[in-house]
Amino acid sequence: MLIYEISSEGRSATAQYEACELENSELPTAQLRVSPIGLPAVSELQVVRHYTGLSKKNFSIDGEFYPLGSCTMKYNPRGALAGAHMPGFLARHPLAPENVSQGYLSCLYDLQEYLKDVTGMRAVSLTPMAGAQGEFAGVAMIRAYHDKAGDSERTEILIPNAAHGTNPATAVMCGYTVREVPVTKEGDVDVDALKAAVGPQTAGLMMTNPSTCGVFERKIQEIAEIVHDAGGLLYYDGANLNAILGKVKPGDMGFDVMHMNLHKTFATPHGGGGPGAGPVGVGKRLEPFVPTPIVGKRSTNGEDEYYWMSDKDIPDTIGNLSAFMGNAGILLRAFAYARLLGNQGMHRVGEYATLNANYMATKMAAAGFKLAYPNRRATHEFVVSMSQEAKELNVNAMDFAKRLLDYGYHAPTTYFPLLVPEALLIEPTETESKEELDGFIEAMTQILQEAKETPELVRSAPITTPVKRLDDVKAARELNLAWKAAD
Amino acid sequence: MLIYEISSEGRSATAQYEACELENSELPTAQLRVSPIGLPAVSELQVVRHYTGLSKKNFSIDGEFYPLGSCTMKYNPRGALAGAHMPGFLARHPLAPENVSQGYLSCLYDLQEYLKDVTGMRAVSLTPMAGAQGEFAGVAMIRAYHDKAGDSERTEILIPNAAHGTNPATAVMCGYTVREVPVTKEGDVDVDALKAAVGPQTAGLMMTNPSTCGVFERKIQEIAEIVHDAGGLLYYDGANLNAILGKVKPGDMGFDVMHMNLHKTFATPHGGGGPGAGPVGVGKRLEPFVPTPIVGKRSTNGEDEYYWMSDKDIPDTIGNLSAFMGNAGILLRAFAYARLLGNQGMHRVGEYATLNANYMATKMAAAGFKLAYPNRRATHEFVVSMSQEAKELNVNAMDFAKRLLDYGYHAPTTYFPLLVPEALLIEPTETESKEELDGFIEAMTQILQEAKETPELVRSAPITTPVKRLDDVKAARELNLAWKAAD
Amino acid sequence: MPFVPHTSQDEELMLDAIGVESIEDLFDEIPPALRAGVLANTPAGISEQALLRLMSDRSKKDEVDLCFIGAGAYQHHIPSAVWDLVTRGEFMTAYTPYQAEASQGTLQLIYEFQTMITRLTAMEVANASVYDGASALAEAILMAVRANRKSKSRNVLVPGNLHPSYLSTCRNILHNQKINLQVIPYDQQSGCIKQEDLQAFEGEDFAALVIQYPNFFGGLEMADELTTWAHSQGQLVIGVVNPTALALLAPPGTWGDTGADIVVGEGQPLGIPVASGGPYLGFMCCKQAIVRQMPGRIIGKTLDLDGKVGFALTLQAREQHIRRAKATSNICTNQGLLVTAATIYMSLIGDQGLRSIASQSHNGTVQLIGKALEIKGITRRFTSPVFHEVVLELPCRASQVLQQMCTQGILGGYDLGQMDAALENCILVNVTETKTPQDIEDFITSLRAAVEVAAC
Amino acid sequence: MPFVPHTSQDEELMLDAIGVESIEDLFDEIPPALRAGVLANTPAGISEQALLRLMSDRSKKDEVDLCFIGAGAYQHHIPSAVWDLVTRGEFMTAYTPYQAEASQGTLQLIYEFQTMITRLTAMEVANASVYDGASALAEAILMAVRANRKSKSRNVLVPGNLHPSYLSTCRNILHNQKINLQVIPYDQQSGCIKQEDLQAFEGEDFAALVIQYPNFFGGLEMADELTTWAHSQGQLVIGVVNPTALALLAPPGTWGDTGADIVVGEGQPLGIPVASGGPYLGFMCCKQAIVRQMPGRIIGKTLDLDGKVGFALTLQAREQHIRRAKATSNICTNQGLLVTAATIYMSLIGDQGLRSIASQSHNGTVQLIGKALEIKGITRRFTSPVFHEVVLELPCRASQVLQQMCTQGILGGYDLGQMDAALENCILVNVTETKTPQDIEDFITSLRAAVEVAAC
Ligand SMILES: Cc1ncc(COP(=O)(O)O)c(C=O)c1O
Ligand SMILES: Cc1ncc(COP(=O)(O)O)c(C=O)c1O
Repeated sequence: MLIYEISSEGRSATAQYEACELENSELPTAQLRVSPIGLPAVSELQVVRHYTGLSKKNFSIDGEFYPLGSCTMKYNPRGALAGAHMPGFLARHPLAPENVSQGYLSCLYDLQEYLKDVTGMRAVSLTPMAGAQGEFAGVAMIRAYHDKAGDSERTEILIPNAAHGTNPATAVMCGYTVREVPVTKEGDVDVDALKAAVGPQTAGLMMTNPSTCGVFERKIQEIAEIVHDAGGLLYYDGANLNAILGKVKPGDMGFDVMHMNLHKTFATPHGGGGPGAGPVGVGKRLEPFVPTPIVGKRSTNGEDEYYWMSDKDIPDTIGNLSAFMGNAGILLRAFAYARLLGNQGMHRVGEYATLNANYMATKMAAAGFKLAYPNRRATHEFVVSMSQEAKELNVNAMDFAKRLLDYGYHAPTTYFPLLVPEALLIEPTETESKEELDGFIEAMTQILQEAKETPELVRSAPITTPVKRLDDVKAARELNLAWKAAD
Repeated sequence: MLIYEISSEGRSATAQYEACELENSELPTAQLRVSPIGLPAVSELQVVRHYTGLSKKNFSIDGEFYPLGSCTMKYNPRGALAGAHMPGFLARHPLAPENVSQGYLSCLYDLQEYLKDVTGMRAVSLTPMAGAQGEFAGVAMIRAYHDKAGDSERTEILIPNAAHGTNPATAVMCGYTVREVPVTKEGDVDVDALKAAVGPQTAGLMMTNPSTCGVFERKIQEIAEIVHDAGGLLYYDGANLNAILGKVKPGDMGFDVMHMNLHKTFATPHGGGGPGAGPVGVGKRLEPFVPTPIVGKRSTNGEDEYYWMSDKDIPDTIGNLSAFMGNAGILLRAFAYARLLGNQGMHRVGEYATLNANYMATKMAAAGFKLAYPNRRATHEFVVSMSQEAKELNVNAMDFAKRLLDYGYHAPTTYFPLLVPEALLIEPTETESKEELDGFIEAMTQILQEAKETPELVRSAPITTPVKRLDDVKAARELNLAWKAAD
Repeated sequence: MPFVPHTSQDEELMLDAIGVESIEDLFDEIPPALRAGVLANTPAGISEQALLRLMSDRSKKDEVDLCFIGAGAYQHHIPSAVWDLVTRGEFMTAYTPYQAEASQGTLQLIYEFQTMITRLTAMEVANASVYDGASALAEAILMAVRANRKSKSRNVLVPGNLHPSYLSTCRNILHNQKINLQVIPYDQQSGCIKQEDLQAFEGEDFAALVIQYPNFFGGLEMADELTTWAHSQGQLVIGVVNPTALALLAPPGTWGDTGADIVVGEGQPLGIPVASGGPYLGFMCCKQAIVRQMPGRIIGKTLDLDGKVGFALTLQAREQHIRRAKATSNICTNQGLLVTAATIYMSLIGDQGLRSIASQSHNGTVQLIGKALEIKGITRRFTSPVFHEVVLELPCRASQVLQQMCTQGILGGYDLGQMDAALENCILVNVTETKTPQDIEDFITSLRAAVEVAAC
Repeated sequence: MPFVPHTSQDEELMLDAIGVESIEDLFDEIPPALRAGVLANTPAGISEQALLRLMSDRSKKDEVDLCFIGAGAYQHHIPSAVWDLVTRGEFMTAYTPYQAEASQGTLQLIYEFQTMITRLTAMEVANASVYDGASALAEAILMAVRANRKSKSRNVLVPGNLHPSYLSTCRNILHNQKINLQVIPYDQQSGCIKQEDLQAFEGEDFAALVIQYPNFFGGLEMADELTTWAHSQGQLVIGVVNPTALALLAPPGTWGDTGADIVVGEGQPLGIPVASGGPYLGFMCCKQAIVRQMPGRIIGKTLDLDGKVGFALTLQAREQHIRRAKATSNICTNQGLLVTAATIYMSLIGDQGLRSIASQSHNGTVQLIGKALEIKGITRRFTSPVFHEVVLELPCRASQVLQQMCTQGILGGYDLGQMDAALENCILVNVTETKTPQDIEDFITSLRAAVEVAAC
């Protein structure tokens, strides 16, 4: 039932506004709205009941184990939410003067410092609103760097074929063409192919390490050298930072620029699709180009004073990327999370995320599943290929994924990375207990059994969810994107 | 799965405390605890997931229509919660001095005034912590009144047999014996029987009007006269105040004392069993005896000043009934609710609660159900008797109630009032929409059909809930009230 | 019309169905003379926006910087997760779990609560809460009088250092049932009940002895000795305990020869804000043998038709809705939502957490005492060891000093002169883990200055 | 270890299963030279209690009494129910609804959001949000360039009274794709774009015209005329609208001849706190004919295997995770939770509510203008009618006046000198329904005094 279907003209949540008509209006009559607005007409109880009911139709971290590879679905501390929701922060206008913004600015400044520390970068700008916008900022800086150097022939960005879709899409947003670099059977970038691909047209290489194959790129130093020698820069996609938090710094690996997904590594909740925050960190070469605003600190009469740095302070900046300053509230949460963890806690993130993934990989291999990279250490995630099951049992990765829902587990990421056939990318994160991991492995084992004995059951899964498998073709063909009374 | 069953020694939500040992302790060694405390050892995520999961196993107003007669399960405005949870209120210590308590005290004072207004009483004390404690306070005042008058022969409280169990239990708590007064077939108190029952031993009569039969006691003025003439006092059980809010004032009906269930009429949520607030209102006779503390107001230098009135101001008070001052937070919510509604809104409560109940009663009668009082107007609730179904179809009131759960509706109150066989006491409240009422009636109609066609289905209901019908006998016989590792 | 969803069309259809002209007609059984007019002293309704502004303004008047008052209500850190979960509609807007199948969330949670509370107190069984600590004690005394088979007495011994509001609450609730509370004077030096003081009552018939631990002055009673003595006299023992203290101190189930028989206490320190005194929760435990005398709701574990574990209200035959005039108590609505908070709190805090919090509270108290005693003229009123609360004697009227401290935004403690004129120079000061060393420093500075200003 | 549940026994069992000695061994593929040491510039972890005290202290530094700044972020009343529901774990801690069967809650909600937004704007289709209003405009311009079949131009006309941060955001995002924004100067008298000003651009090839409504100065553009003109030139029309304003004003779907083609805006006024600028949400609508050029997630209604209605992500072939380098945009994570807030807000507020709020905001603005103009030396900078925001010209530097007002806890408006030195005496002032008559009075008193102090 849609909210519109319980709507009834004349009904309204009257406590939520003071009934009011225009007085002495200066609005031109010709410009007045004549049609109804068309929002639902419902009571407060109806709204509360309706959305409480809808919420129950979602899986979530608070409800279920959610081993969605590349997405780092870990516990979102409620304390971080409480910190960000302090009344003084919620009511602060984005354009409030600096003298009544010292609380907020100091949190942002501190966060910049922590992020520099964990990434090994020289400067951090917090402004990008998600990973993809961080990527944009990063590649735009690469471009600004080459442009400033008059190096206008560099038109190409290299991207391993295992990469996330945002990488090539971003390169195009920055006016580059994309050249894919193959990945070896072991999940590493093919260095020979890379050597063959670089050249004077190379603006840079975008990659993540650990890669989306769930393995650490062992030749990263050599790769960095190859790209740098060719005059290109190295972009680090920080979506997988959770794997190495406190263990390795992208700056030390030779990366010139990176983004972080705070909504992943820094545990800010994903909100059913966002919001996120995708700060960018830069090394020496790109420092002059960081997006604005960033927060500076100076000492005035012995007191710390925080202030906005803008184009005046950073003349070569690629500029601002949002109306104000990114997803401020998410940054406050990440600050809170960083404080709760502290330096020791951050070390443990990478450690236990890795422990959990390797444990699961080992156990799943023992249970008869095929690891895509059996000779490699898993990092914080690992890839299982269901191609054998698909071939022999006619039960594919998606079927397993859907059947997991019936067992009360969210499905892993399916069919990504693209280069592994029938891929399941599994990321348990450090906040899940051994019991939870064992439960998942047990479920997978049972589903495998089902796939052998009653494959139809698995293929028609899920059966316990609010709806069964949906007709995606119909959705796309008979586009229905907004409700009409006739529906 | 119990929280203990996911507990694992050594696990802990470490962000929630700073690890600390005793230093320079002055605690005597002999008194130190040697055994473990025995709380669960779980992570923060486990706790959040566990209790999120448990919550989903509850019906609630936010989730379902909940027509539980006598309980007034209506919408609990979220704004009232927000008002009561203001940081200054949450952090206020109950013993904070008056000069830093003016905000809180002013809310309580105002609430006292509003409650006096809607009840027609002369004074209100907010301190009782629920209806039953309000009853206690009320009857204790009746006793104090007679004692003060030296009228020590009055040892009996009269109570109609339709009354709620707290009424007789309370009379006993106050050292009285209980004499029941019958109710006529029409749901009124049997006036002749009452006349026969009153006497010099009568301390008072406790009743609610509308009664738990869902009808208005038409002869209330006569009843009051009879009791008063006999030297007794009249106690009004305000659990059903919702029916007449803004329409009739108990004070005008002749009652000397009453309690209100703010957690019913004033929409403070019921919390899975409480908390409540059961303020008492009193007329002239009992004013000297009101329980402390209550809030007074005086003017100092032209400024309103609120202060606590205690035994010094009210020498004949029956005294305090809790460590501090009742369920303060619930009182703040009721204040908020009263402000949101205002005088007009309060009138509407009684009106629409009554409209909804009468509509449902009419429709259910039309659908073939037997009203217990078919010749009466329903008030805010009404009684259906399922005795015919029980006899003819062997499907009883409880079976209907349980089957309703499968239809997504909470069951009405069953087997109460006791004098109606196979009773269902149905109270829709004013905050439910016609659609919701129609849905319920439709469900009842279908269940009736089921009872005829597949009675076994109804008798084995519910089938969609987390558990099926529970073995109450086993629960009482093999008492298991706390988990042990062996369980 | 806030919260009333009826459209005028709905209203018409409904009136038609009923067969009346107007809503007014539905009130036709009410004698016209009784019909009320407008509510003259109730203001018009306001919007939620206006309400929140009003309440925000009022609440700000009550804000202080630091509060060192305890006296039965203690400020502890409450994990954010606690109330985020408690205020989920499914917990907050459910009724009493009478329909077990539709209330397994609340029922299982209370069963977990009962388990946690029995473990914390080392008792056998617990109920699902009563109103607050004070009324819990009143219920416990009634229960003891019913349960004590060795005694027919309606007399009960209570300590003179019992929380004064607990004492008066009990008196007010119990006197109509002719239960008499005999107060044992506390030792003026230690502030505790001494065994010698009990000799006066030896041989007399009392149904029970009440022990508050720590007592109102924060001091630690000799609970073992008192328990053994009471049992030797045929009395039941009722412990009134602070749950945080039990993290470090011997739980009542282990006191003396066979442990306390009934244990009650204020659950507020377990995740509930001080919030002007309520809603809190009174917890209540006892030995299994007397469980049928315990009032209040009790949840039991059982099985459903399919043999699946489930939870349900049990022993309901003790309660008013079944037993009416013969019930163990008139209590009906209790403090369910606060039980939810306390259960989630205890889960999050765990053994290690509660021990740490108790230790931090004790350490801070010891620290504060040490520093306070350096101020000229300030002494410790009683000699007994304390947990997280202490009585300081000032060289002048406590009320003056506290008033002075209050102007600096510090509530320095509870003025004991309100309880007993003989203690008018005394304050009862509490320190919990919420107070940093700097907070204690600020307290001391303010206290020192206030004592000086009071010029004594 | 906050948030890591592993006991030492778990850890041992797991390491055993893997067949390594220690967690360190799991990092053996990382070149040792790359291994990081301690994080020297990150402090040690603190407890939640300490964190909340720290953040509370910091947040208090930022509190003011009254804020009259708007300029793209507007303080409105937010019903308490909104965030109580939004912060339910099931909404807040879910991922993007890739597994539709396990995400019907979020999916249906977004479908409802799309419906509400299309109705509010009178457009045919909407997406599930992009980052914010400014980036939404950048995406809209890219979309227009792709979608306009009549034009091959990468030039787009934007008004000079566009929100300056929107303009710079668009420039920064678009210039790498060689998209050129041609600014139309606004009329110095009215503050609006006049049709005469457009003549200069007639005949030139532009892919689209952007109209901000109300414009940055709060003024109402002649949207009908501008739309018709742009269409006559073969341009698409992109509306940038304030959703509250649309309660009273003609929605873009009805502008001019055939309505705007693409509409974007900042969704913040719909239930989202101003909160330092984010997270907000950019909404985005268009005509059905060009829906395949719209970036971002889109939810469609469909049926499941049993023929039951359900909702799913649709047209995913436009998105980066499928289309990679050929995607309509690189956007992935969007502002889902804010969509949740906006949807619940719009449900609660409804037509009547939004109209009332808009009326109250407009009435308050007119009131404030009237009173401000009574202050000597203050004039209205532009003549065009405004909705809920106005430019006042002061007799002195705005920055001075605003600073002075700020010392009284009032943020008096946005200093337009920051945008354009020619406007250094001008402030942009916003009034919403959150401002009572008394607030407006306080503003006026403070402004009057500040203007006097500034001694101009
Ligand atoms: C590897 C990788 N890179 C980039 C991104 C894009 O980040 P965002 O979704 O925050 O824009 C993701 C997100 O799923 C990712 O997994
Ligand atoms: C008629 C009636 N009286 C009294 C009470 C007791 O009120 P409380 O539960 O608040 O103690 C109730 C509660 O169910 C009731 O319905």
